[in-house]
Amino acid sequence: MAGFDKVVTSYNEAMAGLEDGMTVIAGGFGLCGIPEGLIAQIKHQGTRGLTVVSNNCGVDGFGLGVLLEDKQISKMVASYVGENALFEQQLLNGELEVELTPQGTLAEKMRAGGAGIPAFYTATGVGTPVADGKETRNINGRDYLLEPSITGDFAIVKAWKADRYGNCIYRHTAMNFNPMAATAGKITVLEVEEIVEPGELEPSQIHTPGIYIDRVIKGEFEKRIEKVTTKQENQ
Amino acid sequence: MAGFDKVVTSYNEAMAGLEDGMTVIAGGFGLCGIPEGLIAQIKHQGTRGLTVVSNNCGVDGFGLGVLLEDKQISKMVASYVGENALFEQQLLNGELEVELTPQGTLAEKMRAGGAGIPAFYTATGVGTPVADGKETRNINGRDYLLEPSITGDFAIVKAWKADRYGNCIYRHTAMNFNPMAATAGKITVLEVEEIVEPGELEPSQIHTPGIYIDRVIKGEFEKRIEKVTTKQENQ
Amino acid sequence: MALSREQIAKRVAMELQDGYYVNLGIGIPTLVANYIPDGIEVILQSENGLLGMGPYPSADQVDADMINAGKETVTAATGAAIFSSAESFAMIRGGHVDLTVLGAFEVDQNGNIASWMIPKKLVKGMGGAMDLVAGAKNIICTMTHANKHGESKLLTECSLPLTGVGCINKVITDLALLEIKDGAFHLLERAPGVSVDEIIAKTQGKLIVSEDVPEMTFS
Amino acid sequence: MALSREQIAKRVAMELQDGYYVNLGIGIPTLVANYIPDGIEVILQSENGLLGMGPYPSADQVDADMINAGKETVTAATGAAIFSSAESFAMIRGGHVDLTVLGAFEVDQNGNIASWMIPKKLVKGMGGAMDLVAGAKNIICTMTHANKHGESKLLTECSLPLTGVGCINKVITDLALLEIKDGAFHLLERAPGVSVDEIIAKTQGKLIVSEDVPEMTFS
Repeated sequence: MAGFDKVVTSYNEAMAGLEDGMTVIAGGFGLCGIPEGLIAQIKHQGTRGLTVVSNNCGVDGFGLGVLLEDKQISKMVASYVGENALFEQQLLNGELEVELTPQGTLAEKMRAGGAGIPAFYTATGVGTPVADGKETRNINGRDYLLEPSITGDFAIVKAWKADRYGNCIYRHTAMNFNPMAATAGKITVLEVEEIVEPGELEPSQIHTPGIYIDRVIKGEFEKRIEKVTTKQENQ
Repeated sequence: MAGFDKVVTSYNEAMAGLEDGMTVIAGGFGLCGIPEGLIAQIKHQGTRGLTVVSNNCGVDGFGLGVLLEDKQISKMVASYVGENALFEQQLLNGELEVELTPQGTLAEKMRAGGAGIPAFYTATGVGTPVADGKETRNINGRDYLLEPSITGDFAIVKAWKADRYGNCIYRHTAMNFNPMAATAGKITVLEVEEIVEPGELEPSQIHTPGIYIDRVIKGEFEKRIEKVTTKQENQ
Repeated sequence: MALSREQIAKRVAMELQDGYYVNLGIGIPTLVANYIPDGIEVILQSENGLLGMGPYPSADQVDADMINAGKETVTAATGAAIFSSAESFAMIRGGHVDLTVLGAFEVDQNGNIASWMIPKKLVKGMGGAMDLVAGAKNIICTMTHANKHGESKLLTECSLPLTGVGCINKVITDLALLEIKDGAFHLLERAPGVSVDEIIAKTQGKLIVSEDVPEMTFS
Repeated sequence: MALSREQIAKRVAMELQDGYYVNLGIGIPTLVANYIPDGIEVILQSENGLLGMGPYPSADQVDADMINAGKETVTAATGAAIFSSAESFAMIRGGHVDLTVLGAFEVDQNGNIASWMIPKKLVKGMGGAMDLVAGAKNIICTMTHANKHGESKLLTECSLPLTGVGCINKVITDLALLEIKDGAFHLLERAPGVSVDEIIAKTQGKLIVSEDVPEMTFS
């Protein structure tokens, strides 16, 4: 069964092969559903000059934000990069390049990358700064932008439960960008809360089939919350 | 709750509004996961001049094949149309037009149609008769075809269980083309084996969210099998 | 008198129809959920992957894995569905959401909207706003009619970089409800106690005013 | 002697490697599943939406909702995943399947394949074959070396409409195992008892033959 036992037991193994200048696609939305241990490992390894593709860049001191501390990210592709003073500072200093991409376009670019679709048309961004330098084409009377897909050298993904084949499920809205990120890495590393036996996950309820996954590691998660909002406070 | 009670109790209501010359997208793969009662209703209504988009066209006397009996289909978009003598005959007579589409391209065209993507590039079919009349474009050193998306006036879909919101799950490989078909109809009608109470389906295990579904009807299914293969016969 | 944020939200809520799937943006639009009229049911879509957003949780229900697009902790309503960001924007881009409510810096008489970028200020990103305005069938923009210097935000032509082109149908401000069509703002309702003259004075874009502009009612 | 269908399948199976995700086409390729070498594990993908195809069911396990791409009733192996056709072809098109085995009418020295359409005969459709050949990293084509009239099916240039361009790496016929590269068939192995001369005679395309061509072994 060696061929399909994708479980690794150390973070060094999990991120082996990550080199300076590579592109890393990361799942997560804000701090929700992020591969905390894999991010910490990238910080630990000290890999530099990374292009990171993720909806957000974490916050100061948590999530992808920690990779800013030692200036490991040279380019960020994201839809929203607020809540991060260090990001702001490095951007203004010219130490960090940012490519802002509409959220739905970003999700679809990752999916397309994983699905072997090199480019697709979308109405999102027509007539806006997002259209600069892109082909605009009229199809059936409406204008659309041509958007190229995204793939990464690595994808880092957080799921709830996985088996050793890499089949996995996500928990609640911690799914977000993770399923697309999982498909778009040359090497996809999955960090999970729990490793289960093959067969425990119902086949038609698996969110990401193991074929996309190269390595699986069990992590411990802090699961920090950006905005705790409760009934008492708000209603 | 009227606004979200999508359950109808008669097949007349289920297919109300279907008119001659419309495009109908149908889920299913061969005879597996087909909306049997909705197909029977189209036959019963006698609607003609239909363009039907589905991976296959059933077999003689079952599945979409029954719509051939009274020549209700004028054009079929499919990837494989074997196992159907009547189909063959009408095609040779010029009574039926067929647009053969690679299976993966067909699935993606339906998904794109539902997802507001008017066209995408794929390597499938480059250099083959499928490329005739289509734009071929080199992207990053490889040739790709531009494929337009597909939408239908109606989509007819078969699921296992649904709630009155139209949230549904499919059973085993009866999923096949149904999830994409569900997204691509102006009116999408879902025929299911069982209607369950809202909340019975775990939110993150729903295959097709109800937003895509307009009407839900409980059906009775024969579930004919094309090729019964068993261990005894084959091993 | 100019409407409060809550009153704007309340007026927006009256635009909801039974059976609508609705996406509510951050800020005033979020408040709309508190004023859904009796007797109708709407389902709230949150673009991070939740259809059927419920109320905020009680303190002991708070779950880091259950948030909305504003990154607030929320609950899932009965009958909710949860899915990926790609699926979520397939819904949005594909026109399956019936109504989107969002804020803006500026709108113009051609339905253009600017809501994400002020040059020389730090750009935080457009999030899902460009996808929402490109995909929604029906968009209501909520905003103050003028900025704090009294300058109109309803313009002949947006001055800021756009979020979307020709996509806004309706604007509900602290002063008025306006429809955008045929290259003009059409004044349909005014806030209680606000004069037509004040609205004319604070609208830079082309404004069509009928003879009798009713005051808003809230029920 | 020319290989039987089972022997072709057996030789193909020796190309499998531990940890491969494999898509097996209809016909001879399907038989490959019966000869997976001991000590290795492969996972079979069926393009109707099944990763981890198991053996045929016993009579009482037969389930109309559990079929493969050949529309045969099958089972799901432990650790299987089931998904939509769009997801299935995302895997295929995206190059995530390690090996595809399929039949053909013709292949040529440039790796082109014709497998779905014979002009003047009724066209039944390409099914998933075009997607499979465009997406797979690694494709083995199984076929008889010549047709029943003795005419070669390994050609300079395919005469039938193509399924895919420049995509076939390896051909395993009833007579030989050949690699396609640099615009030629390279004869790597011959079937036991089949002479190099017979293979040369039955190969119309450019054929590179090394000094010593070993006979196939099956273990």
